[in-house]
Order: sequence, then structure tokens, then C-alpha cells
Amino acid sequence: MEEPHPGQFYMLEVSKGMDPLLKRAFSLFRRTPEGIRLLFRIKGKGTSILRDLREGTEITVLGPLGNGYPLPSDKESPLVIAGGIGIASVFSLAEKISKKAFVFYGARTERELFVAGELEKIYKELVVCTDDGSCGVKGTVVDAVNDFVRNRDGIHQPVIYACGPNVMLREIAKTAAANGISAYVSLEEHMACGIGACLGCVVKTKTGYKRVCKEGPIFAAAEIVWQP
Amino acid sequence: MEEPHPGQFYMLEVSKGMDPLLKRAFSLFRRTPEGIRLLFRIKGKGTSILRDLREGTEITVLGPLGNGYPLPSDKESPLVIAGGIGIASVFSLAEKISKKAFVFYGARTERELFVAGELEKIYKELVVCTDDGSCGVKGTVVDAVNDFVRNRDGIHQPVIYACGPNVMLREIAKTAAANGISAYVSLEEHMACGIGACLGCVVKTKTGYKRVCKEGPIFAAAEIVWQP
Amino acid sequence: MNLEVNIGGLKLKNPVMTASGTFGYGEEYAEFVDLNRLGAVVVKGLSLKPKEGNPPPRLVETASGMLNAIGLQNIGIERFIGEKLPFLRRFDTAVIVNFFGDSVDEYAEAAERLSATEGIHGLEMNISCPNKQAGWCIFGTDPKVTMRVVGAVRKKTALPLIVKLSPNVTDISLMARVAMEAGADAVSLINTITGMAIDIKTRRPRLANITGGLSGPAVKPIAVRMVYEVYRSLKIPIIGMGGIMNAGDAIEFLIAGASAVAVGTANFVNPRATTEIIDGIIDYMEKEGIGDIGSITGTVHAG
Amino acid sequence: MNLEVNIGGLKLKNPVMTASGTFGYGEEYAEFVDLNRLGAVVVKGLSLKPKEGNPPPRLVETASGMLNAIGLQNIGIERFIGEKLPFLRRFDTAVIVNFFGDSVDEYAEAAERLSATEGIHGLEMNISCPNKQAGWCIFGTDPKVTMRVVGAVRKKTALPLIVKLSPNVTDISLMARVAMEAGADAVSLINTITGMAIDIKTRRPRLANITGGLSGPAVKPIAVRMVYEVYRSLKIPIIGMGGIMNAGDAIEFLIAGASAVAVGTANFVNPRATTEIIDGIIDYMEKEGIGDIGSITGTVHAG
Ligand SMILES: Cc1cc2nc3c(=O)[nH]c(=O)nc-3n(C[C@H](O)[C@H](O)[C@H](O)COP(=O)(O)OP(=O)(O)OC[C@H]3O[C@@H](n4cnc5c(N)ncnc54)[C@H](O)[C@@H]3O)c2cc1C
Ligand SMILES: Cc1cc2nc3c(=O)[nH]c(=O)nc-3n(C[C@H](O)[C@H](O)[C@H](O)COP(=O)(O)OP(=O)(O)OC[C@H]3O[C@@H](n4cnc5c(N)ncnc54)[C@H](O)[C@@H]3O)c2cc1C
Ligand SMILES: Cc1cc2nc3c(=O)[nH]c(=O)nc-3n(C[C@H](O)[C@H](O)[C@H](O)COP(=O)(O)O)c2cc1C
Ligand SMILES: Cc1cc2nc3c(=O)[nH]c(=O)nc-3n(C[C@H](O)[C@H](O)[C@H](O)COP(=O)(O)O)c2cc1C
Ligand code: FES
Ligand code: FES
Repeated sequence: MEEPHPGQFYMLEVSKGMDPLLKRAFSLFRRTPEGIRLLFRIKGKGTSILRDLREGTEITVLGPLGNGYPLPSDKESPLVIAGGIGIASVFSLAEKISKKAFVFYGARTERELFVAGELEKIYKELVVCTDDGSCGVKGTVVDAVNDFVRNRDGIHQPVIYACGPNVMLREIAKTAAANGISAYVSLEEHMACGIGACLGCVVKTKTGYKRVCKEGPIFAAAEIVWQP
Repeated sequence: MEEPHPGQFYMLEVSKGMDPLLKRAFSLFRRTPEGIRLLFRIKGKGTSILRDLREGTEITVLGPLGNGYPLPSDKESPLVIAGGIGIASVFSLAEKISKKAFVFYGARTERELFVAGELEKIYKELVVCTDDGSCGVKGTVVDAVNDFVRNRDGIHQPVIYACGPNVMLREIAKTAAANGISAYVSLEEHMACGIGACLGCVVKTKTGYKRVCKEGPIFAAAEIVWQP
Repeated sequence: MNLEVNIGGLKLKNPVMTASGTFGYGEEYAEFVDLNRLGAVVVKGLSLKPKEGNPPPRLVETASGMLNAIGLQNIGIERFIGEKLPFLRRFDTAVIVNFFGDSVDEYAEAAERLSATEGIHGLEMNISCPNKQAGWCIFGTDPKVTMRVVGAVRKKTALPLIVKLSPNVTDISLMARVAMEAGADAVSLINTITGMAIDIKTRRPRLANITGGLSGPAVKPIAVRMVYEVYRSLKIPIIGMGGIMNAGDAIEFLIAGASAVAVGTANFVNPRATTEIIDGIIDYMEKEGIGDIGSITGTVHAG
Repeated sequence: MNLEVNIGGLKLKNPVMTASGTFGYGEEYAEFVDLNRLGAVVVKGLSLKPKEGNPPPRLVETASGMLNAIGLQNIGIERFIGEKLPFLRRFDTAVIVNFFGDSVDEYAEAAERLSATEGIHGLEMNISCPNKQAGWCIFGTDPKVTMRVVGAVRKKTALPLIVKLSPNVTDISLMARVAMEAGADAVSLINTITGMAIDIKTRRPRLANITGGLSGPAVKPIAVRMVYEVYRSLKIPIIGMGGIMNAGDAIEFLIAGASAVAVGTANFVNPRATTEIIDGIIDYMEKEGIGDIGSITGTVHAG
């Protein structure tokens, strides 16, 4: 098995039949001595089938794929930002840069905060927020990040790593641009091949369409042409 | 649940996805106090999925469908003939007419004789044959039936009930016709609806195409226009 | 909440009908479905004389679909009127008779006979015969012939006339336009797409008829596209069909441009599909605050 | 055992090629597949100038299939020759370049440029542009235009010329005949079938381009039928494709009338699909005692 980098992903076969047909993309959640762990949210057909698999069922997995997060330099203070299931993608990054990360983790409500427990040992500071205030700070993770950036001490240069819904990433990108902070975001697009061959998963960047599966899924936020 | 008759069948949903799409037909094997039992042979996609289902999985079942075997009169001696997985269809008939049936059960080889054990208590006479002689008489079930018919005592009027491969049924039909014996055969055709609506499952009879799922699956052998 | 739709003069209590050939003559499904709940029952295609149909095998399953080559087996119009129609008339549901002929005259005569019969609310003429071995049937692929046959039928009937188009054409909008100009009140699309499957062991076609008609979820994207194309280019009510398995699929067709939908292959997979789809549409209307189902027809936000 | 085939002058070591647009420029799959084993690599469709392609979303999954609206994004012929071809030339595998243009002149010029390049073994011209929003592209649906564009390309190239036909037509045999008469050495069929999917929540098409091309197992019965129709009516080598997922599917196309096959969507599902299919074909030949793969072409026992 190839050693994965935080931010990379895998394509999982979800059925032996022809429907669903395509593989599904899931980020590396954690690398463990036994192998890899993925974390996924039940969304539609494919993820429902995965949930119902018996332990021990063998399925075909392609990966690790994509580029992964660039690691922060020693001078940089990593802000690791997750919205909802976005935690799956940034978790292993926070783990790797152990204890250096300022982690911001938001969800709509407490029930949708996954693996909050497992986060314990890996952050320098942790801000949890929920839209409805059911856990942590009431408000969005974007608000929390904005607060933090506004009040930062100026010693370290923050660098942002974010994964979450597109609107959240767009707002984070704005904050980063406005404050001269580098930001890296993990993007999602519907995929067929996962290896750069079909040109199906493109995202618009300032230098043309780029493939999320190959040039991404991690992009410099400043490169992306965000859709309104 | 409607009470099934021997020879009737059920249509089973094999997948929640769109592939495989259609339900699969299986004969009533046994009626038990708890419900019904089916017996099937792994053939392709659908039966493989059924095999892999977890105990307790709920699937949609349509039935009982079709007409079922006409029961023998008191004067008749039922010859119950099964080739291979055909045992699934005639078993419950033999069970119902308990101890009256002369059962002929053939398969290519011992390994393909299903449920021979369960047959124990329900026959008057049992002839098991295998093509390779690995169990019982060596030869086909058709040979065994021919022998029996040739040597019959003439007191009782035999009536034949048969399920198995098409070639076997055709030969049985010939034997029956040549000896003036009524014979009923259980036929198979690819099915879509299972309830007579699609006209997909027809078989050619002397009075035109008939639907296996509705006018069948049990037909008087003399009615069928057998294909060479 | 208003579920009623008007398809070229044919008023239906809701937009969900059965697709011809997949619901028998209605009675086969009466055990599973309250026929009173359906927008319409469209019966298996009828011809003047009974037809034997093709030899078996007539069916083969394909990926998310099936091929059929029934060969338009039917009991003929007279027996239908005598034996099947009385049953259907017991229900408060529109009865639409799907029919076909082997010649323009047969089409016209069939239409005339059906129009003289009480208890039939609309006619659906099938001009595509995908099961014909001879390649295809010109009634549904040659615009000139389509014009003639639809025109001839139009002269013989005052009932709402639906023309069911073949998808095996380069330009479905052109065929719809021709049908409309020849007098159709509505078009149904799509009929099955001609396909074939071969057993690689025996090297025989899996259907005795060699080719057959493909239906089921596999064809849905093609059907939705055709509904959209016709809706964009013409003002004629469309009955959409092709792979509708659930309420979401039915709504997709409505949004693409259909005024009603027909449920075909889904009946085989789930005999209660039609009424479950009606329930699902009601749910959707409640959730989305839609008062009138007709208001979503053709509302796809495109271009 | 002979796996070699000759497609209108193009000699392939076996009949399994990749379908254009599903195998990138070859290098993307080199990690999974020994390119030396393939009959041919057919590269993503190229045009004279690079093309940006359509905005996302470009893909949507459908029942046993997928719709794509890539919009023919490509790096252009010059960059292909400079950056991608050298890699492909390292392999002992035929390189077939799929190309297209926006006008007859562009087609001809592209063919000329490609024919002047070392290391290209054949040309496949794509005359169907299912992703065009404007309905469809006349190059592949209007026989007169097809005749002109193929004729123009034929004049500019001495390479084996494959014309890739659009399935969105009434009569595929007619289109194949026109291509043949205009000078094609072989035809590829089928390209994707135009389809559409709509999100019922947002009422937006699921593809930014509104419509897209349907591929995958869903279309296989249609593709097999088209191969069979063309084989029956013409003497031109056919490259069959559309939903081939495994060796059995590939053999089905050969028996229907194809001399070679191309594997498309299957590469996405299983990046090793092509070589597994080659292995499967060898198995089949052994089991059935077939000495020459070419001998099974068109051997379907029909009518
Ligand atoms: C690089 C990458 C990493 C991802 N990592 C994770 C992860 O770690 N955990 C997790 O829960 N989810 C992750 N996702 C999203 C995940 O791929 C989708 O939720 C999943 O494909 C949904 O499949 P489904 O069949 O259940 O849903 P359906 O909605 O039934 O899927 C229908 C089709 O849409 C595609 N699709 C639907 N949603 C998405 C989406 N958000 N992104 C891409 N394709 C989608 C499916 O792949 C499928 O082809 C990731 C996506 C990408 C692109
Ligand atoms: C009335 C009836 C009763 C039956 N009873 C039994 C039984 O008790 N036990 C048992 O093991 N089998 C029985 N069969 C056969 C059983 O239906 C098929 O073996 C099964 O459908 C194969 O499905 P598959 O997906 O595994 O095979 P595949 O070959 O992958 O199926 C592909 C398609 O062909 C159809 N098909 C394949 N073989 C048959 C067949 N022999 N008859 C009808 N359709 C077929 C399938 O339904 C499916 O639509 C019966 C068939 C009929 C018609
Ligand atoms: C078994 C079968 C029989 C059919 N018979 C007819 C018919 O007699 N007349 C007709 O116009 N269409 C007939 N059709 C076509 C359907 O009415 C419908 O147009 C098509 O199947 C697409 O819808 P679906 O995918 O929901 O099945 C038949 C379809 C099937 C599957
Ligand atoms: C993502 C994608 C991109 C494609 N791009 C092209 C192309 O550039 N040129 C072309 O002629 N065909 C293109 N095709 C069509 C395929 O080559 C093939 O004809 C079609 O997909 C049917 O085969 P399949 O079902 O095995 O995929 C493309 C198909 C897909 C799925
Ligand atoms: S998924 Fe095919 S290029 Fe990214
Ligand atoms: S399976 Fe439909 S009529 Fe028998």
C-alpha cells in the first residue's frame, strides 16, 4: 500500500452490480498501523450500501489519489478548519502536525459533530461551533475564524487548511484574501475515474479548468474562481 | 399470507438498486408452520445476491403465484419426478400426498442431489438416479420412469408430475403420451411481472401461447408444443 | 392541492397513468392497486384482429433495464370491448386504449371502431413497432408516413388522440411536430428503444425475435432529454415515460416538460408503483408548496 | 491462437482498444495497465486549437450508466504531439488519434496535421458531438454533411480512417454507408447517446451543459443492435463499443459483427478493465476452441 498524505482520497467500489456504477470518493480520515480509516456520511445509494456491508467484505479501493495538503513551515501557525463531514479530510493533517493546529470545527447541530472525541489529543486550540448553539460556540465556523484572525497576535503567520461545504470555503477564501493569509481548501466534484483521465471533475481556476482528482483535491484558495 | 398450493411460485426482489432490476421466480419448496421455504441453485447475479443476504434482511416477495399441481384422485398413483433443482417444485406435492408418491429424483451427480435427506418420510417408493452413477441408479430419471411404466402392475392408473430441465420434461411427455398416462409438468420462462400482465413468459401450447406465470407454471404435458 | 391535469382535452384526476403493455388490461393489477386512484389506465396495444405475438423467449433483462419482444400479442379490439372493457368501466378512472395497425387503413378502422364504443376516454396510437424484425416500422420514423397515418386516424375519431412516438429517430421534435400538425392532441414519449442481446455460449440472440425494445431506468436520461426537446420546441401536451421507478423520476419528467407521466417497467418491479408514485407526488407538492401539479410542467431552469 | 485483427488496414495485436475520452492520453492508466498489451490506445478527442470544455458539473451518474458533458476539452493537436505522443511511442501499441473540428475545413486540416506526424497509426474522426447544447451536431446526423466532411478528411490522410458514428439517428446503417462511400476504412459505434437529468429540488439540469452523453452498461443493448444492423447491411469493419464491462460483453459485440471493440466507461469502474478483458477473451477462445478471434465476427445465429 502506498503511504497516503493528509488530504488525499480513495475511490471505493460500492457495488458488484452495475447500479450504482461509479466508485465513490472518500478522504483519508486516519492512517492507522492496520491500514487506513475513512469517515463518511450517509448521503445516497452508494453510502447506504457501504453502511450495510458486512464486516470483512472485500471491496476494491483505488488510492491514495490526488495531491494532499502542503504542510506548514515551522514559522507558520496552521488553522485547520472543518465544516461538517469536512473533518474527515483535515483530521489526519491535524494529527500529523500534532499539537500545532488551531482547530475550528463547525456543524449545524451537535448531532452532526463527528469524532469530536477523537480530536482530543491533536490540537493546540479547539473551537467547536454549531449553528444552533447546541454545542460549543453558537454560530458558524467562518465567524469563529474571522474572530480569531481579527484578534491574532501577529507573531506567527497563520496558514489555513479547510474542508467543508462550498459556501463555507468561499467565505474562508475571502477572509484569507482580505488578511493576506495563505489558504488551502479541499474541493469536491462528481468524479468518474479519480485519476485524471475523464476530465469530469474540473473546477474553475484563474488559469483554467483544473481536475479536482489530479491537480486537487487541495487547491490554494486564491487560485479558485469562486462561484457566487 | 395466502396459503400456497404445491407447484405455485413466488417472485423475489433481489436488489434495492436498479441492477438486477427484475424479480426472480422460485417455487414453493415447503410450507412450514413459520412460513414458506424456498430452495434455489446459484445461477447468476440475482441468486448470488440472495445467497449473500444477511439473515433477517427484509425483501419484497410476491405470491403465491400461478396455478399449482392438480392433486391426484384416490385411484391414481402419483409419479413425482424431479430433475436437479426441479425437486424444489415437486417436493411439497410429494409431502402433501404423503406416502402415496412414487418419487423419481435424478441429477447429474451426487453433489447435485439436493435435500435427498428431507425426502425420507414422504414417499411410497423412491428411485434416485445420477448420470454418473455416483448415487443410486446410474442413468437418467427418464430411463427410470420408463422402466417403471413398462413394468407397472396395471392396478392403479399412474399420473405424472414432473419438474426439471426442458429436455427431461419433453421426454417424460413422450413416455406419458405413448402410455396413455396424464402428465403435468412445471415449466420455466423468463418473467417480468409474474402476474400475467406483460405477456413475456409465454409457452407454445396446442391452443396458442399461454403465460407460464398465469395459466402455468403447471401444464398438462399433452397441451405443450414441445420444441425439438 | 390540485392534481388534475388536462391532456389535450382529456381530463385526468392526476398525472399518473400506466404505460401500455405493462399493466395488461388493468384487471391483472386490481389486486395490488386501487384502480380508482390512477389518472388513467392505458391498456395493452390492440389491433382489429387478435395477434399471436412472437415466439419465446420474449424477455431478457439488461443492466437496469429489460428488452421485450412481445410482438404486440393482443386479444383484438372486439374481445377487448366484450371481455375487458366492462371491468374497467366499473372504475372512476380514464380508460385510454392503445392501438396499432399494419396499414393506414387498419389504423383508421381501429380508431373508428374504438370511438364508437362507450367507456373509452382517449386513444393512444402506437406508431413505433420496435419488435418488428424488419429493422423498424416506417409509421413512426418516416415523417411523411406519420403524417398520413395520424391524419387518417384523426378523421375517424373525436376522442382525445395521443400519438406515441418512437425514440428511434434522429429528431424527436420533428416527429412530434408532424404528429401535431396531423391532428394529435398530445404525444407520448418514449416508446422502447430498439436493442439486442446475444448469448455468447450459443451465439444466438437472447430474444427469438432477434431485437426487442429496451425499457426501464437505463433509458430514463434519454427519455427525459426527448421530453425536454419536444417541450422546448412545440406547444403540445406531452405524456412522459421511460424508466420512471418512483415519484422523483415522475417529477423529473414533469419538470422537463411533461403534463402527465406513464409508469411501465416499474409495475413489474413493484406492482404498487403507480399509487406509490401518486403518494410521492403529493408529498413533494406539500413539501415544496406546490398548489397545482400542472404548474411545474416545463419549469426546468435551463439556458 | 491468433488474436490479431486487421481493421481496414490497421493491424492490431488484439481487438481490444480504449474508447476515446475514457483513457486520457494513455499515461493516466500506465500505472494500472501494461499499455503494451492493448490492441490500441485511442486518445481523448483532439482539435486543432486547445478547447476549454464545459463548465462543471460535467458528470452525473444514472442507472447503470453516466452522462458526461466534458465539452471536448483537450490540449490541442500541437501540444499532444509535443507532450503526449512521445510517451505513447515508447509502447508497442497502435496509437489512434480521435479528432474533431468545428467545420469541414478544420476537420481536414486536423487530419492533415496528424497524418504528417510519425507514430500515429490511425485516425478516428468523431462526427457526433452529443455535448453540443444546440441539440445536435449535423456532422453526424445529416448524411449530406457526413459525406462532405468524411470526404474532405479522406483527401488529406493516407492513414487508416475510422469514422465514429453518432447513435442519435434513425438509421445507423445509412450513416455507416455514407461514411464508407466517402472513404472511411472502418466505423466506430457507438458514441454516447444524448441524455439529460434534472435535480427535482433545484429544478436545474444536473449538467451545466443541460444535456450530455449517456454511456455505460445501460446503453449496451442499443449498441449491440446497431453493430448488428451495420454488419448485416455493409461490408465495412466495425469497432464496437458502448457499455463493455467485461470479456463477455466484448465477445457479444464481436459476435454481433464487430472486428474490434473499445472499452470506455469500464475504465472508470475498474482501471484494469482492458487487460482483464483481453485475458477473458483468451480464456473464451481456449474454452470454445477458437483459433482466430476474427472468425467469430458476425457469427450470431440470427434469421
Ligand atoms: C475528493 C473527495 C473526497 C471526499 N471525502 C469524503 C469523506 O471523507 N467523507 C464523506 O462522507 N464524503 C466525502 N466525499 C463526498 C462523497 O464522495 C459523496 O458523499 C458520495 O459520493 C455520495 O455517494 P452516494 O451514492 O451516497 O450519494 P448519491 O447522491 O446517491 O450519489 C450520486 C452520484 O453523485 C456523486 N456525489 C454525490 N455527492 C457528491 C459529493 N459531495 N462529491 C462528489 N461526488 C458526489 C456520487 O459519487 C455519485 O456518483 C468526498 C468527495 C470528494 C470528491
Ligand atoms: C416458475 C418458476 C419457478 C422457479 N423455481 C425455482 C426454484 O424453486 N429454485 C431455483 O433454483 N430456481 C427456480 N427457478 C429458476 C430461477 O428463477 C432462476 O434460476 C433465477 O431467476 C436465476 O436468476 P439469476 O439472477 O441468478 O440468474 P441470471 O442468469 O443472472 O438471470 C438473468 C435473467 O434471466 C432470468 N432467468 C435465468 N434463468 C432463468 C430460469 N431458469 N427461469 C426463469 N428465468 C430465468 C432471471 O430471472 C433474470 O431475469 C424458477 C423459475 C420459474 C420461472
Ligand atoms: C413488456 C412491454 C410491453 C409493451 N407493450 C407496448 C404496447 O403494446 N404498446 C405501446 O405503445 N407500448 C408498449 N410498451 C412500451 C411502454 O408502454 C413504455 O413506452 C416503455 O416501456 C417505456 O417506459 P418504461 O421504461 O417505464 O417501461 C411496452 C413495454 C414493455 C416493457
Ligand atoms: C467521459 C467521456 C468522454 C468521452 N470523450 C470522447 C471524445 O473525446 N471523443 C469521442 O469520440 N468519444 C468520446 N466519448 C465516447 C466514448 O469513446 C464511447 O464511445 C462511449 O462512452 C460508449 O462506450 P462506453 O459505454 O464503453 O463508455 C467519451 C465518453 C466518456 C464517458
Ligand atoms: S474524475 Fe476523471 S478526471 Fe477527475
Ligand atoms: S411474467 Fe408477465 S405475463 Fe408472465
